[in-house]
Amino acid sequence: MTPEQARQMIKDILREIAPDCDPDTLPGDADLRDSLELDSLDFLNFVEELAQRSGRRIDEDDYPKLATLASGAAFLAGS
Amino acid sequence: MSPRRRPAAPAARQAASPPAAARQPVMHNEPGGSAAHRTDLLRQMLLIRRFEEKCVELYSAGEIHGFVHLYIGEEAVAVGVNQALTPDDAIVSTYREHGHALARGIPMTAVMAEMYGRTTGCSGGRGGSMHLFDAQTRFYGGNAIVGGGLPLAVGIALTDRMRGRSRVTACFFGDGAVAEGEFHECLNLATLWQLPVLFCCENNLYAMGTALARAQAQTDLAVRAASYGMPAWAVDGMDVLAVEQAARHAADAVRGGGGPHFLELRTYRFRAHSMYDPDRYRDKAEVEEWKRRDPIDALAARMREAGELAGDTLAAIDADLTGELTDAIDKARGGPLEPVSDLTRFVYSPRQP
Amino acid sequence: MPALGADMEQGTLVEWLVKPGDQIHKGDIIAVVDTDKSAIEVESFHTGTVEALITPVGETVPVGTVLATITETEAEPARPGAAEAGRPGAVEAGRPGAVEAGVPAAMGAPAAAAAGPAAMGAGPAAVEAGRPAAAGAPKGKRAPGKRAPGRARPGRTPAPAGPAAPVHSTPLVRHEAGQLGVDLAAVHGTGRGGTITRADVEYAAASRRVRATPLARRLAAELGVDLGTVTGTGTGGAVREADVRRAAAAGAPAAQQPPAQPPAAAAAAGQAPHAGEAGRPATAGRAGTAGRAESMRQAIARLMARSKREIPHYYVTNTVDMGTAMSWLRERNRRLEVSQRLVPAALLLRATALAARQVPELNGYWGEDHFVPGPAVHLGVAISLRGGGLITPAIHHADDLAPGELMAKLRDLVNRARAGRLRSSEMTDATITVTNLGDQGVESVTGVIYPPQVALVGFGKIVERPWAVNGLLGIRPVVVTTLAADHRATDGYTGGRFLTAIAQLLQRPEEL
Amino acid sequence: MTGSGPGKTTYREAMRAAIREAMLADERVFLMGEDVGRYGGCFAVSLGLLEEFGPERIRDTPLSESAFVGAGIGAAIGGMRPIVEIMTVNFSLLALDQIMNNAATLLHMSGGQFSVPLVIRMTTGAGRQVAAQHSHSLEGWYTHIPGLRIVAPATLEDARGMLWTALADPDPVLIFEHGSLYNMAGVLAPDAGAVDIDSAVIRRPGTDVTLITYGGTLGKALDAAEALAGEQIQAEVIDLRTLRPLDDETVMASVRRTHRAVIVDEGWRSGSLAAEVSARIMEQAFYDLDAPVERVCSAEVPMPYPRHLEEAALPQVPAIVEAARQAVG
Repeated sequence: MTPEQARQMIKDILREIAPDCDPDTLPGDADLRDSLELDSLDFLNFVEELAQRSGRRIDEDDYPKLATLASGAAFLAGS
Repeated sequence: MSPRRRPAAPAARQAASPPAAARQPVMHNEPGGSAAHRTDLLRQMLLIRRFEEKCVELYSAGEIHGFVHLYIGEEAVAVGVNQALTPDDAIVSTYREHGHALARGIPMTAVMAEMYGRTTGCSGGRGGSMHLFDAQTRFYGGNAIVGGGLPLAVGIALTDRMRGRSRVTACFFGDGAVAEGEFHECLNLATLWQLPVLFCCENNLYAMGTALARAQAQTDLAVRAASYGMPAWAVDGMDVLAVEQAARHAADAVRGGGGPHFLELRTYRFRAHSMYDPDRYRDKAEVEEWKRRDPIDALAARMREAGELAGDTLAAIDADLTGELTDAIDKARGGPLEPVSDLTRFVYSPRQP
Repeated sequence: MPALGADMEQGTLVEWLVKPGDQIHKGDIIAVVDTDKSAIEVESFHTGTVEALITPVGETVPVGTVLATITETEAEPARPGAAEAGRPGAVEAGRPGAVEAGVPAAMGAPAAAAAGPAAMGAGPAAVEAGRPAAAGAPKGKRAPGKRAPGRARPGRTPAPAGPAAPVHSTPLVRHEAGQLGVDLAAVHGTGRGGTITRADVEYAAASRRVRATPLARRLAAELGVDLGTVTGTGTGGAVREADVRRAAAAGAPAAQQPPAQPPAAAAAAGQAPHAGEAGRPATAGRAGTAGRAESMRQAIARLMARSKREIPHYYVTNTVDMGTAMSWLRERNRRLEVSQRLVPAALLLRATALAARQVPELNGYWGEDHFVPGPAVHLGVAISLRGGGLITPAIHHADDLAPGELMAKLRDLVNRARAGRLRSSEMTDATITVTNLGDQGVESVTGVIYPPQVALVGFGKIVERPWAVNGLLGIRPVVVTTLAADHRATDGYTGGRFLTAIAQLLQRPEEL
Repeated sequence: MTGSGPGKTTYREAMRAAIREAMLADERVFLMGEDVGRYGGCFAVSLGLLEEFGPERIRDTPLSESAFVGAGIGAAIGGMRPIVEIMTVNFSLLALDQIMNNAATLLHMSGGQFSVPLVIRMTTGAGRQVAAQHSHSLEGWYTHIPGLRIVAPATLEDARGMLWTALADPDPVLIFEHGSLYNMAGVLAPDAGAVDIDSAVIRRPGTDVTLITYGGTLGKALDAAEALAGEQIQAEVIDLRTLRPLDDETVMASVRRTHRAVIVDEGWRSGSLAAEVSARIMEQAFYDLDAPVERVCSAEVPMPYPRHLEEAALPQVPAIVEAARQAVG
């Protein structure tokens, strides 16, 4: 998965979880939970969806890596 | 049906039998006793008679309503008494007052219109049969509370007395009123204050359905009035000339400062108390007996006897009256009804702005 | 049309999930109704065959309107304690105002759908649930020509009562109804097989009309205050001028709701994803329309104003060491798939549910003048909606659920709440409510009780703080727990016991 | 005429001054009634007037209420301006026929031809231990009758000023003088004169509750208002003054301000004037009411003789205060 694909995937999922927000306008380094007002359950949904679509395991310890668009894309594209 | 009772003696003699013809006054002694005057009296009585007969017809036809008390048989009283009154005098009357009103000179059109409840009626339609009023002729009603008019008459007379005016207030009431407290209060007060009231008691022997003797301990009503200290005497109320003569005598005395006077006018109503009633309280024979003394027939007979009434005069008068009556009915029927929006008029006087 | 909240006067039928001839069971979802608050699933309280669908899709009808008729195949035994569950509601609905909203008395009180509001709980709605929802879920045969008269005031919405003939009641009950002037045909029975009990009759008699002075009524209309939410201080609890003015000043609530959104419009503004997931066309109205947000705001305003007006709150606070709990959680989650993992909130809810069982004085309702214990621990969870507003559905029997189950329920509830797909019963029976503002980063929240509940538990963010244990200072994750409680029902001591219980439970997460 | 203190006038003297002034001003005016002349009036209102005006204009009558009240009516339609005094309201029933069937109806029955400019004065009310045939407050009955104007002077000014206005009225006016007021003394302005007989007045302004009363209970209502002020309840006191036709405007304006009303009426509660006022408030100010209208009336019993029972039967200050508290809540 390229970083661009990863970024797109994250955006798609975020659109579903927070339909009133446009992730395209988000700066890459903005904190997702703060910017999109995601609570812990939203975030859990996000992580779950991400894990399912990307096919990779995401541990709790990985959560900090999903804090921003940029770091999340890097995390998914990495490995 | 219970057996009819004849009034017990001695009242029976006095009350239920017409006065004997022999007691009738002699014509040539009467004041203003011209043939023309007597023809006028006859005409006035006939006018009342025809008016009342028409009322029966109109009432039966549903054109006029309410309580309607007819004067048929008693015409001589109203017509006779009125001969003694001047236009300045006042009349306080009862609910059987069509005759009083007509004799007083209230136009027949206004009285008939009142029967029809039209604004052209003498009370503007508000009063109806029992409450005829006319300021023009000082006719103070039309009082349908038995005895209720007496205090009014006393008060009107008190005014004349206090204002120093030489006027008479003639107060009509029936024999039933003699049983009321107001009768005694007023005769007492009028005498006490020497007020110019002419009390005219129309004794037709029945207070509605109660015979005089069944309601009064003393059936000689003049005697009772006299007990208050006022001149009082009984008159044959079926004889208009006798009534006139007595009324003139009394009215002159009242006018001259003699205080109240009392006339018991013995008369009879030929019809029911109010339009129709079962008439179970009096004997048909008694009614027939009184009818033979019909005041109109009586006067006409005497005038014919005296050669004062030509063969066709009465018929001519009658035809004349019928025309007048027809005209009055036509006018009454065409008279305006008061708009309902005026319903609460005449409760209080119009206020000055 | 079930009353899904005190302020609900009408609802729009969005979707039928059954058709005539379908066999249905008690608890089955049979329709979706759009209120000014949310699309809500209507469940059947009866087992039987759908006879006829009476209200067409898209139609907005007053509360109390018969939506469908169901021929009961057999009367199911009433849920034990159902009558008890109804009690507080009865009391609540008996308050002045229950009827004022124009809904039949049985629909009574508070706002379920509308109620979501309060920063807290699904309380009052819950209370009503027992009764009103029943009215909404059509049952029984509708006797031809015999339409049960609604108890709405004449001249208002024509509101035929849900339940129709035949009326089951005992002679004693019929006698009492006669004495009290109650029309049995308009009474919802809570007894076995829908039998009308004495309590139902008394409830109906008590809830017929708000006692209010003429001036109070006029002012309420002018100021847009719903008399049903106003506490009367006059003779016999009559609402008077001053009461209405106080309510108005406190921001109480329009008596008239804006008309419900037409389904299509609502759908256009709707949130797609979860609707799709639910496998149903996304026609159901969803939260987020301006009108709904506004009316939700009003409903929240009304309810919270009432709470602060009526309930003498007391507050206790405790800071809990979450070190053990967070370690346990991390360890547990490490072994699990994302979908199985717990969030800390699940532990907090679990601890709260167990504490509520231990301290039952805080789990229930305030009736006319006394506390009525809840039939079980139904934990109301305040869920904020995207785009504003709040909804507080209940997790039923939360004290019987293991943390995993609780977590699953919570996720389901949150998803459905945000999708506008809550069930009527979830809207109406919380016995105690939790608000957790930790996700928003605040350290503590001191809440407003959701009437007629008597307690509201608040959790702040779990933060690391210097913490002294056994004379040694360390860094520990801690959470500030607060309790807002009704002083009429309990005293601070009870509140203290409750918070201590939560703290102790959180020290042994493995036992949760 | 001297009052009970320096510069002071009694209600009785104010009433007498009013009669005297009317007699001097209009020769059509005269006074008649039982014992108004030589005796000086049952309550000494007309004391000295016989000597001044003579027996023609200060007329003692026999004990015949119907005759002399009716005579007053006759004199009025005849052109006089009679003042008829009836000793007490209980005796007025003997003249009720004349008052109802003639005074109130003649104008109407005659289609507006005969108005009745008559004034009838009578004493009303209890409080003097004169038992069950001299104590009642029946003015409420008279207020039922269209065609009459009913007034109740409760102050020196009204005692002094209502009569002249009543005499100037073209229709019958009944003046009800509460027996307990005759000795009431106060300072009356030397130029006190005619007052209107159309309107109610606010005797004490207030904001929280309206006490509506008239005649003999005005003082009690004012006392009650004073007591209520001590409890921070500001009561407005309205003196109806004219009981028929009622001045709805003043009453409603007050009730619309205070939102609460207590009616104090010495009549019996059932079918009372208080009931009428209450009904009108319901009709005209219903949506301004913040409490049910309260009534403080006499107990439904013929007036007993013993003082303690008489007091118990009558509206008293504590009952008025309690009713006001009830209304205010």
